[in-house]
Amino acid sequence: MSHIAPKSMYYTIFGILMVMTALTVYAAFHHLGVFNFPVAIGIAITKATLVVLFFMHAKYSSRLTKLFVGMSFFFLAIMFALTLTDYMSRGLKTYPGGAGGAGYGVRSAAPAHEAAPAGEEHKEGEAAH
Amino acid sequence: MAADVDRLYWFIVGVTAFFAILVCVLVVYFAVRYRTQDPLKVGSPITGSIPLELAWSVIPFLISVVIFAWAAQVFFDLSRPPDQTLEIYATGKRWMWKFQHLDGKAEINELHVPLGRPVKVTFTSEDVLHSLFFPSFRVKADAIPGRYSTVWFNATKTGEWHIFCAEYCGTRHSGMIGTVTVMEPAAYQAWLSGAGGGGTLASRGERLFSELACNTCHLGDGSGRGPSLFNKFGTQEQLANGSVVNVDESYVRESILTPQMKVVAGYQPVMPTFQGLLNEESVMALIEYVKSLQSSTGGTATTNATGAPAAAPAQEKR
Amino acid sequence: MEMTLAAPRVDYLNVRHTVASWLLTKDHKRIGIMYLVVVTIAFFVGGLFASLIRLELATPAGDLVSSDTYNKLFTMHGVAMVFFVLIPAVPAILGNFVLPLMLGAKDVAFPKINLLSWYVFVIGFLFTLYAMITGGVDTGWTFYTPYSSRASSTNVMMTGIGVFITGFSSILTGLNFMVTIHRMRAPGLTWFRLPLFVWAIYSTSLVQVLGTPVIAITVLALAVERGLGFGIFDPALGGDPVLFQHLFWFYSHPAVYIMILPPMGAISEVLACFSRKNIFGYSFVAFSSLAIAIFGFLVWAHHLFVAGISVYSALVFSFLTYAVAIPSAVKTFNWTATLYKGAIWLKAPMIWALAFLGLFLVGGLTGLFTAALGVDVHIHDTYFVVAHFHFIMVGGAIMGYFAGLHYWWPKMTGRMYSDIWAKVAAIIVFAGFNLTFGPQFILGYLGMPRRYHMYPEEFQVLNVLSSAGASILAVGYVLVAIYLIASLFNGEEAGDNPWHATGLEWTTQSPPLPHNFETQPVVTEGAYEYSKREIKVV
Amino acid sequence: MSDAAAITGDAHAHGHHPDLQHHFDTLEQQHEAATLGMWLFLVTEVLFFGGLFLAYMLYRVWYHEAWVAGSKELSIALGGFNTVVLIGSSLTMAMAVRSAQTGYRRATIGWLLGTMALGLTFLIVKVFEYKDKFDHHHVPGYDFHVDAAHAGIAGPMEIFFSLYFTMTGLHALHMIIGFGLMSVITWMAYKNRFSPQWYTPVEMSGLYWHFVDIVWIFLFPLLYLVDRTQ
Repeated sequence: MSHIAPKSMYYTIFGILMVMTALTVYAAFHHLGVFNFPVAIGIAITKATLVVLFFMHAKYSSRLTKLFVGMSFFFLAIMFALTLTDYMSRGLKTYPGGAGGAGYGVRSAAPAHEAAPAGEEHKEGEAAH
Repeated sequence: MAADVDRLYWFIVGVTAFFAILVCVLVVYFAVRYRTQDPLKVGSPITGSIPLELAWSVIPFLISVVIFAWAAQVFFDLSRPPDQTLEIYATGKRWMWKFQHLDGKAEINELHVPLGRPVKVTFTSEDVLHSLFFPSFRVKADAIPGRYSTVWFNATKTGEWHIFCAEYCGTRHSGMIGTVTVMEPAAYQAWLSGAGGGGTLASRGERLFSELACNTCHLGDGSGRGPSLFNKFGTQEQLANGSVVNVDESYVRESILTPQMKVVAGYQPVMPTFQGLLNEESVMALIEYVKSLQSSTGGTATTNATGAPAAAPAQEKR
Repeated sequence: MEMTLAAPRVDYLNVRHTVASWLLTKDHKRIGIMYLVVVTIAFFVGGLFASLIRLELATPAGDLVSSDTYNKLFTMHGVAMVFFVLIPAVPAILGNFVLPLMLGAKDVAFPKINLLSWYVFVIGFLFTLYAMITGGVDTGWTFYTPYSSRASSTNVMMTGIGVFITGFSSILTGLNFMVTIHRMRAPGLTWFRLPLFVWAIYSTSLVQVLGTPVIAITVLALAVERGLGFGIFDPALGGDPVLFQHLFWFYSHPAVYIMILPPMGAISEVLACFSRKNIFGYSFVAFSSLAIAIFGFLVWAHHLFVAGISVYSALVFSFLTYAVAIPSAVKTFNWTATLYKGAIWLKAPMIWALAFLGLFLVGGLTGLFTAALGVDVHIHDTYFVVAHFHFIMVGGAIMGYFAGLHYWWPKMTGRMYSDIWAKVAAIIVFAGFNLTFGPQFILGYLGMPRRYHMYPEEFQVLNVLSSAGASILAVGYVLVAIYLIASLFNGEEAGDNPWHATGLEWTTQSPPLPHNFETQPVVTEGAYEYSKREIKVV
Repeated sequence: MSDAAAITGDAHAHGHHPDLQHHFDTLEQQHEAATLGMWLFLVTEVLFFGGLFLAYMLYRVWYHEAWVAGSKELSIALGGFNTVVLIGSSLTMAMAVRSAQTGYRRATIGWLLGTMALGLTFLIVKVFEYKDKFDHHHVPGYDFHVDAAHAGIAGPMEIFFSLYFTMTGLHALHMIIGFGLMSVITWMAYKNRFSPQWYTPVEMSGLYWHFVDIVWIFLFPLLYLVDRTQ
């Protein structure tokens, strides 16, 4: 009914997975700067892909199955990407040197502060001319 | 601002009314014109029309883009307080709004503002989510515990207007309402100089600053165990972990409550946390004090808004 | 298709009569009926809460119930209606019943899982009902943290468990239908010969499969936060309550499409049948369903414009929201054009469908206000939004559900209801609905926030109008229940194809055989080839 | 089902393979439907865990120091050991499916038992890890505290451990469900229910088991290996 893969394939994949596990631990103990995370996640994605393709026979499955596998990660990517549009831009200013958004404040820029309390009345007069 | 929102609103009312009436008239007309009692009669074999499909995809899309762009413009104006606003702090807690004027006057569920002057309210919540809603000014924003939100408005008519809490917050959510009183500037001045207060917000912050012994480390010349806070607000700060942070209300708040999270480069994470020791009002007073430590004028008014960040001295170096 | 009428015909209803034969059935039609029963109960439970809400709001003061009770009422109204009525109504009732029939299949792909999802649904409903009876829950159906995790002292956990469990029912149903549509189509039934209802159900299932797990994990995270004292969204620890809202709406916005897509599919069936012609722009209507399902996942944060997200993110989501409006507009225009030069037979299902068109139109168009950033800042969390989504969900989804139910009722029961009463009910519901929710748009723009137990006196006139409309609406719904139940006892025999409709479900007997078809149907033409049938020139 | 068929006298696909359900035409169609259904279920699982991974990602960016500190409280030795065990169990599972495909009943049972043994090993190690967290007061909401050096980032560290327990707990729950599944499949294999023509349950359980393995493949570097150099 389905493709029967040779035993050697399973052992080979297992071997590769073991090597990559060792590699990811090894990498964690070396300072790679900003690359620590991409390396770890890259290795994990590769490992997962190997499991999906060979252990789970996705490589030998129908196109529809492959489509569904792709779909899950596509929508996961949408969830991440669009949520990140919020989190990655919260710290940005709405205009150079200006204020953060109304109610969008946390990690956003502060208004250039203009009014110290003691000058309040003084300013009031100014504003009223 | 409210007028801008209304203009946009009525524009969308016009557009939607046009389409609603168009479709309704067509549906009713077709249903009457082509009605039949004979179940065996069949309709014309019309299967579709590509030009029509394109037309009613593209035209609504173009109209949508117009609405989107216009609404985005209004939104940015709503999100962007002008310079020289009158600043007010507020705290939402179940189930009341506490407003704090810079001169020290505090109000509960009441807010007095002058006519014709932009007012900016910076606020947070002490417990759950709230939303500060001024329907007459067409603005609202959620109050989120641990963060500051802002709304701004410019009242154009004197009178009393509603303040609502628009984010559900429990039992007396519908009782978390208040009144904003818009006054003539002169009347506002009179009101402001009336009873109440107890020193400006900044002076209260200053008092706290020494009571909590902040001043033993944050020395004015930067020689203490903590960085100097003079001319710090509105600048950018280099952090120990290499990133850069804007010194704004949120950062000052964070530095007081979770001081080890974003340590300034060159300093040790030795500051104790003040979480649980300060209420939101005290934190706001401290922030206001830090804000007041501006430039050579030293606590008096500096209205030079545009120049402030650029003119600030370079970051602390050790 | 000739049946010997000498002996009583065997159908899925009379093949067995024992209670066990229902509770252990794997027949998709019986499971559909069992969903109908539970959903109807949930509908009246939710409707009861709604009536009490409108009754309370007839006066500005909180004089009928306490604030706590009121808060529980609108929460439980939302929970009951969203999770136990709107989401399952069309897919689980009508979808279960007619989908395999439309495909020419003997059953869905996984009949046991289908039964399992009914049980899961009922268990989830019982948990929720238990939570309601033993004190209720007051967080709003949106369960926003930190109120739900730290402040509320009501049955949040129990309700959350109910919602969590029900989610699995939704997932399993969606999964089952997707596989069924992929693998169980009759010979000759290509994708572009499928009835549009099937396209709609497929798109819905896609959303159910992709979206529901996210609400499950969100509710679970809320549960560990509330129950075990974990902190995932807790601002006291530095967590972000807005993240909860992101996750919540990643499901709950697409869930709106779970609610509205299947009724849209049903409307396509009804309009084609009673106009006696092809749906105008079949492939556009079909693909717009898929487009809505997929674009539906790109717009969730338009619920968060004032919740503390970045202005840039708000910009992105606002734009994408306008993009998802287009497929809905395309559908509406195509439906309208379908009527053109049709032979329009104004039977009850058609009246319901036309009422749907009018209400959905208003619901969809008012979405343009809420998607417009500058306007949304003002109308967010006011009655404008309440009115908007009720126009979509009640005016759209429930009207569409009733259109479909009236359309397939003779097939499901073999009996015909009173056409006159059904038309009267449709008109009463349409009028009552507009009176209930029309004034709420104005209330919202005047600034009345939602979830308010008491309100300033200047809002009273509009609120009284709304409450008056609600009582008319209630009469309409009760009327529907009365004449549909009455039809079971004294309705005329409906016949196999009372509407002279195309579609495989009408080629079998009414009520259908236990295994749907005598012989495996073979399809040779598109779904709505009325013009190729008995042509009678007048 | 079959009773109804008997009454209507509908002569359909009975009398083929005993495991062919009445509403399918062929075993092939039935197998395809099952495979598709299982994959769709795994799609939902991806998004189920995805929500937590999203929370993890965002907080990791915000509170990197807390993540590093939290990660260092976890034992790489135990986590690494469990990774090897779980990938090993994936291998044995794949071999079990292969044995079922080729019709070797005894081998199928053997591989399945091996998978279960490895799964159990994983869970036992997990128990010891959890116990360690209880001993060190690293269980959020349950007398949580961190050492003085990290007092300033106690809050975010509590979030880290909340996510740690939620994610690994859910993963462990999936393992337990998988273990139950394996028991049933093993019993079915013992009863000689499978053949090279029909071994769908073995394959479906295999897909599930591999998925649980994949989740761990991500959890291990994300939770245990945030940054060991700082």
